[in-house]
Amino acid sequence: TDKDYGQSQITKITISASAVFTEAFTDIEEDFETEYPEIDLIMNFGNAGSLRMQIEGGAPIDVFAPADTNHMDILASKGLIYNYSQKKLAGNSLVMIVPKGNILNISSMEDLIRPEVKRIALSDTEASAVGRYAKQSLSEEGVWNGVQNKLLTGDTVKNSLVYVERGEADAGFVFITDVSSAKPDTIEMITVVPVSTPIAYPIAVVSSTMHSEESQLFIDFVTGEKGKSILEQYGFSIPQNG
Amino acid sequence: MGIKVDFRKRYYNKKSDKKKGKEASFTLDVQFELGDELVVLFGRSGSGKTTTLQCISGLLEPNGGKIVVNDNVYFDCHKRTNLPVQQRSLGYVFQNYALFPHMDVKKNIAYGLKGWNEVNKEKRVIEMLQLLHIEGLEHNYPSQLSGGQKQRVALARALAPKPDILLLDEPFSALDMVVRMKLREKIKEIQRELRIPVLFITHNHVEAFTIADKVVIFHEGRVQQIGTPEDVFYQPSNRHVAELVGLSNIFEDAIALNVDEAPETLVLECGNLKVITNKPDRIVAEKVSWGIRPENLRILPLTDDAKSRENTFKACVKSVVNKGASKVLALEIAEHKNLLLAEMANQFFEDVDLRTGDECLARIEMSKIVIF
Amino acid sequence: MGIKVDFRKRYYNKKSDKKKGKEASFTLDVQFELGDELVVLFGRSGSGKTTTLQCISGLLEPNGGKIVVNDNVYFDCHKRTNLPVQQRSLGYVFQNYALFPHMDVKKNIAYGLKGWNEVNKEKRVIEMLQLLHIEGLEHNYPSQLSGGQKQRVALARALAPKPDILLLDEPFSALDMVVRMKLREKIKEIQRELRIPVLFITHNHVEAFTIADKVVIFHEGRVQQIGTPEDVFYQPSNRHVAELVGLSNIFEDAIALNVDEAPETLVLECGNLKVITNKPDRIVAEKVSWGIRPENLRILPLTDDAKSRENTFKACVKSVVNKGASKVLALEIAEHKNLLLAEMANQFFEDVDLRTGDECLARIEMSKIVIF
Amino acid sequence: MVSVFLKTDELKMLEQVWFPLVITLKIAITSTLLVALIGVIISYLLARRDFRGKWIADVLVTLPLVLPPTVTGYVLVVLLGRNGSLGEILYDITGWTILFTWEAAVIAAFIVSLPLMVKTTTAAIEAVDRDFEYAAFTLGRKELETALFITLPLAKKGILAGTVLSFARAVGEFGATLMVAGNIPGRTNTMSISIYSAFQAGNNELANLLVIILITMSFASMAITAKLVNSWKI
Amino acid sequence: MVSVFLKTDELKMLEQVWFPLVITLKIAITSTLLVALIGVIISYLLARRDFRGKWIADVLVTLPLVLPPTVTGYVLVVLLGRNGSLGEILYDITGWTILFTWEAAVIAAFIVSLPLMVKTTTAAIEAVDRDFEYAAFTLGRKELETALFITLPLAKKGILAGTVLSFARAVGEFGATLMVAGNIPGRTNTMSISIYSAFQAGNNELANLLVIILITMSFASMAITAKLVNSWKI
Ligand SMILES: Nc1ncnc2c1ncn2[C@@H]1O[C@H](COP(=O)(O)OP(=O)(O)OP(=O)(O)O)[C@@H](O)[C@H]1O
Ligand SMILES: Nc1ncnc2c1ncn2[C@@H]1O[C@H](COP(=O)(O)OP(=O)(O)OP(=O)(O)O)[C@@H](O)[C@H]1O
Ligand SMILES: [Mg+2]
Ligand SMILES: [Mg+2]
Repeated sequence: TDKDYGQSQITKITISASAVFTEAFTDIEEDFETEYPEIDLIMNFGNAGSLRMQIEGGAPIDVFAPADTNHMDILASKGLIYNYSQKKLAGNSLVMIVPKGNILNISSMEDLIRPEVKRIALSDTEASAVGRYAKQSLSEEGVWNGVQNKLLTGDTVKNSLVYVERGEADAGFVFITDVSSAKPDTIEMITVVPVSTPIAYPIAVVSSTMHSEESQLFIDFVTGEKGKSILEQYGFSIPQNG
Repeated sequence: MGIKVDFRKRYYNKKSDKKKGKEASFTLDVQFELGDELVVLFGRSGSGKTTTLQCISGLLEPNGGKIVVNDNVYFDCHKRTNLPVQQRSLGYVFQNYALFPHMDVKKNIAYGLKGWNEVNKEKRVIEMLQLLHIEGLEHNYPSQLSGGQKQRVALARALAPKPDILLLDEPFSALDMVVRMKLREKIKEIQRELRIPVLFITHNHVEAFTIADKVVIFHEGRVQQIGTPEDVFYQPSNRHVAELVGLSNIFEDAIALNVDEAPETLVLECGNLKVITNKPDRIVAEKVSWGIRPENLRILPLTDDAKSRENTFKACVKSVVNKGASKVLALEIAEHKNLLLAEMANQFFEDVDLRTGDECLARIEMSKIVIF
Repeated sequence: MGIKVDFRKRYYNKKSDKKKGKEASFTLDVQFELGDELVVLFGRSGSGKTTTLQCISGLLEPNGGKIVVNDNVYFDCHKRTNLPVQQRSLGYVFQNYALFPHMDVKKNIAYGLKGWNEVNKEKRVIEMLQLLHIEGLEHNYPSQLSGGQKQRVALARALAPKPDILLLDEPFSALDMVVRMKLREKIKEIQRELRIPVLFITHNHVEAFTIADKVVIFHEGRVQQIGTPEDVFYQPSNRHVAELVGLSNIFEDAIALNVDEAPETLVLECGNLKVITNKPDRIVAEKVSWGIRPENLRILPLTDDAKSRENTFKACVKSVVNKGASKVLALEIAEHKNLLLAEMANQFFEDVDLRTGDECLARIEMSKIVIF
Repeated sequence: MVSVFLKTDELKMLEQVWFPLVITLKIAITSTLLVALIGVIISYLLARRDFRGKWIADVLVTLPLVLPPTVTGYVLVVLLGRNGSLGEILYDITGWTILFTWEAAVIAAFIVSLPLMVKTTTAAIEAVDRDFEYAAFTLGRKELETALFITLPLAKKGILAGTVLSFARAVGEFGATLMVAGNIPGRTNTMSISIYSAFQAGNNELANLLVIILITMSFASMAITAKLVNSWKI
Repeated sequence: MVSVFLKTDELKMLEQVWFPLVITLKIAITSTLLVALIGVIISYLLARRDFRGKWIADVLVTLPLVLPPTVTGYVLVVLLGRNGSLGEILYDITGWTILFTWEAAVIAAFIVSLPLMVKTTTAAIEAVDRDFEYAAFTLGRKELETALFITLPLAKKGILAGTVLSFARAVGEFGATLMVAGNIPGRTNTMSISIYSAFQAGNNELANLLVIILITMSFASMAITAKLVNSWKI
């Protein structure tokens, strides 16, 4: 652990990012560290809720990048992030998927109320972003009441994927970025589900940081050109920063 | 030095009984004061002998009283003294041995030799193995020993550290006669050499007799008599002791009558059985119990001159049991149908050579009658 | 009916020893054939008695041979028969009792009464409690019993189901004489009533003598002699048996000489100790061992006419030990410095009244000399 | 059962708390009963019988402890799902899929707590002196009877310890359960899952309440066990 | 250590496999040693001493088993974080925060496996016949010596079972670890966490490889244990 602290000028920055960013951020880390050799990035991947809880608990985190605005809002309301540093990092879109072959011939959300559609996989409608967005869209389509009893609200997107992959669920909602992590040739993407508020993942500096400058540098880097291109490479859309 | 105890211990069958103030299921109440001698605790099964040793060892805490060994207060209820077991310097042979199952014989024996250097330890262990005739078993584990071998390892373990007091709970019960007799001698030697109190429980009369300096007789949790083997075996102080020490012929509620012509004697009348005995030194009550050991009944052939002697009765042989070196005869006295047990050495039995159904004379030796 | 065994059992101290083909640390090799009688197994500690019972019970599997009890083949190595323990209908008292610690006395005793109805079960348990004098303990747990009480519960448990064979491993070793004598009778009665083979291990001579129909003598894993108590105690077949049955005075390598004047007798010369004895029926070798039981030495006062009789030697008393009913004297024979042990009943001892250092005559009874 | 409640906020809270509690107890008790039963049998065989590949059985039982619960859960989905090897058979016969039911949660809890039961109980049975069993054999009792009335009662402290561990683990089980039973409000949302999702959703109030209830429940059940043990003679 | 590798695809795979294996062993072994040591002490006290509130101690030890690991992890984060009671003291003294280090993972694994150790060992110690301890006392041995050389050796099967359980649990630990140690590639990504994230990310190849390695490792360590037990006389 000698390189953890007390050595030369290398500053260590811990980034807590949602698991969806794993690959993108790993690539970004390399580029960033070549550009700023005096900064060592430590990537901590997890699900947004757990990452938020870690920050609430006082874990030494410098930058927070959840795949869910909700968690950022909770921290913001507790003053645990620097509001000024918050930026929109990446956009995503919700998609509806079905098992390969689409035997039930599902083509739209209305089809979900059909009686032969028995199970619909989506993530926790309160705890996860997919769940919340999906619920919102289903409600807006006016099919929420019709599907409510068919829902399999698993923990994470992965659960939904597994259910659809294995045909345990007849349809499911995931982010477009998750589709690539499904087993090849097991699912079909039906539609991109329209959402009323665009899905955008935020990033911000945690207020307990002792390296706010360096943290800001990172945020600038990911939201900068190099970062954007890498993110796009992994299927994220780039939101307009407002 | 020596040992001085006066304590009580109560057992309750259920924990709750104690709280409810119910009577204890067993109460032990012992007092005795003895020197650095070999003391045999003798008593019926369940009379409290093991419990006594456990209280002295500190493995059980008495409910009250005091225990002093070699001038160390082991336990004093009033002063709330209760010396930890470890500081009592005991050698204790448990009735169930309690050998450490995960150590071989050698390690078991050496376990009490704390602070000894390796050379001395080794020497002592070998000494013990020889003393107890278990050489060659040093690498056996307890599960690989016979009952008697286990018992000897337990003894070796207790003796090895040269303790200040030895508590031996039936230490020879599983041994054959050959080792047993040798070990009796050894224990006596060790006691003399170390000059420590040795408390020794046994159910064997001969063992008690040959080994004991003093015998403490227990009955139902109470000490009945303390004395030399001769005292307790030949002059039991009450019926319980008498039965215990093998005074098989006991007659209760006999009326003791003085005989005017012979002031030195006493006639004991028990139903229609009358015997004459020497008057004891102490004053006896009007109603007494008396008894006679089987070996103190003389069996004589049916000749008339013998018949006229005192305490001589015609009897019929009901059974003859060979005990090896002697025979035990159950005799029914012709006049009063009382059953008497007589024991006689085989060599003398041959002289009379009786069988079941035969008749003979039985003489109760006047001087051997015990009144209590 | 009865029991017929002929088997071998080998113990290895380490599992690996067996594979390596090393010699066994203990080898048991027994043969005997006995009827429905009470058989005492008698032998030194570690001689293989318990192992024999375990093999018969099926708790140990012999390495070879055959065991047949009451015409049931329990074990046959060649036919690969090994009847499960459960089907052998045993009553087995373990040397360590093995009472079920989580059951009270009553439940322990009733445990073998499978298939009995509740009423009979209850009755049988009460019967057993009475038989063994442990009434009142039925609700005690084993941890609340004294050693002797535990032993009696173990006996009760084994007897209760009226088994087809009783295997009793030192069943009375922890009992006081009073119960012990009563129980000896009971066991004999039970054997007679049930007409089953009873194998009984004891280290007590008197017990062996009074209880046994037959005695099987073990030594180092081998049967040495089988016979009635009289046979083995009075006519031991070899030195091991002799020592074991209490023939304490043993002389080895004596030269047996025929006496021309008296063809019925034999002179045994052992160093410079010469004794005359009756010639045994069988032919004896030139070199023999002989012995005499302590109680067959007669002690006589130093009078000249006695001295001229055969086998009578002047001796000096080295020690006198009171065994209770008899005294044991260690005598040094004046001429050849041999040490002899003599035992005599107290009542006869009084006649000679010897002390350490006194001189007397010791006569080795010609007819009681045992040659082996 | 739950749907008869009016969904006022208070009633909703009650439902959020009451339902998980009931379902958790139902799952944990069922699974613990099964684990105790089957675990004891496996333990007895491991402790008292010699057979080839015994240690492999031993490892297989312990495996679910080493794997992350999600993986265990995944394996179970693969096995029990409509298209899974076992699940398909079940589906063909009964038309029923066990996945996403409370029974699936029982299976998950069973699998993850079995190693705890087996390890603890095996050690306890091995510690029982065989002499007691031998004594029972000589009294004509078959091995089964002996196991039931002698061996197991003498190993009861270990069995109880294993059962307590299994119960606790079943109550706390979460990863595998979530995978096979989903988090279906009113059907499979156990305490653990509810606590987890309340925390994830940032609903700390509810989470804390549930944690407190869970802890209280644990204390209560442990107090009962302690009383039970105290009443034992041995 | 890892950074010296060239990041070719093959080497990356090696790193993805090798590092988690090493860190997992490091964490599991450290935590198991601690658990064994402390667990045995606690178990001895629970089994052999009478004190007030003994059952409360008992419940407290078992609690981490009942709670979802994430909650346990959260509690630990709160305690050990820079603002936590313990964490603050540590930080003030050393300027170091334990969170997100492998030491934190050790603590998490310790907490979740302690109940397994304690329950199993307590039962095993309780099963040791007190007569052996009494015999040691009469031979002048203090309680500590007796515990070390008599009681614990006689309870060793139970202690071993507890240790195996604790090791397995430490290897499989995941929820609490993720919370306190994070999932930091190259620092705290244990096997379990790597399997989890590989699985989540749909990298089934890696996930399967890791699972196979984990299972192999379990078999190996169990085989060693089995050998050890076989060599015991008792
Ligand atoms: N833990 C206990 N609870 C209740 N009663 C007990 C307990 N231990 C022993 N007893 C009773 O106390 C009495 C005395 O027991 P103790 O072991 O001292 O007898 P003992 O004289 O050694 O007998 P033995 O010669 O049979 O060994 C017995 O009647 C026994 O039943
Ligand atoms: N498991 C074992 N492994 C190795 N040797 C053993 C084993 N069990 C017993 N022995 C040895 O076998 C011999 C016979 O033992 P056994 O128990 O049959 O003797 P025993 O005649 O009953 O003696 P005792 O009168 O002392 O009870 C002993 O010398 C003993 O050391
Ligand atoms: Mg006793
Ligand atoms: Mg024996």
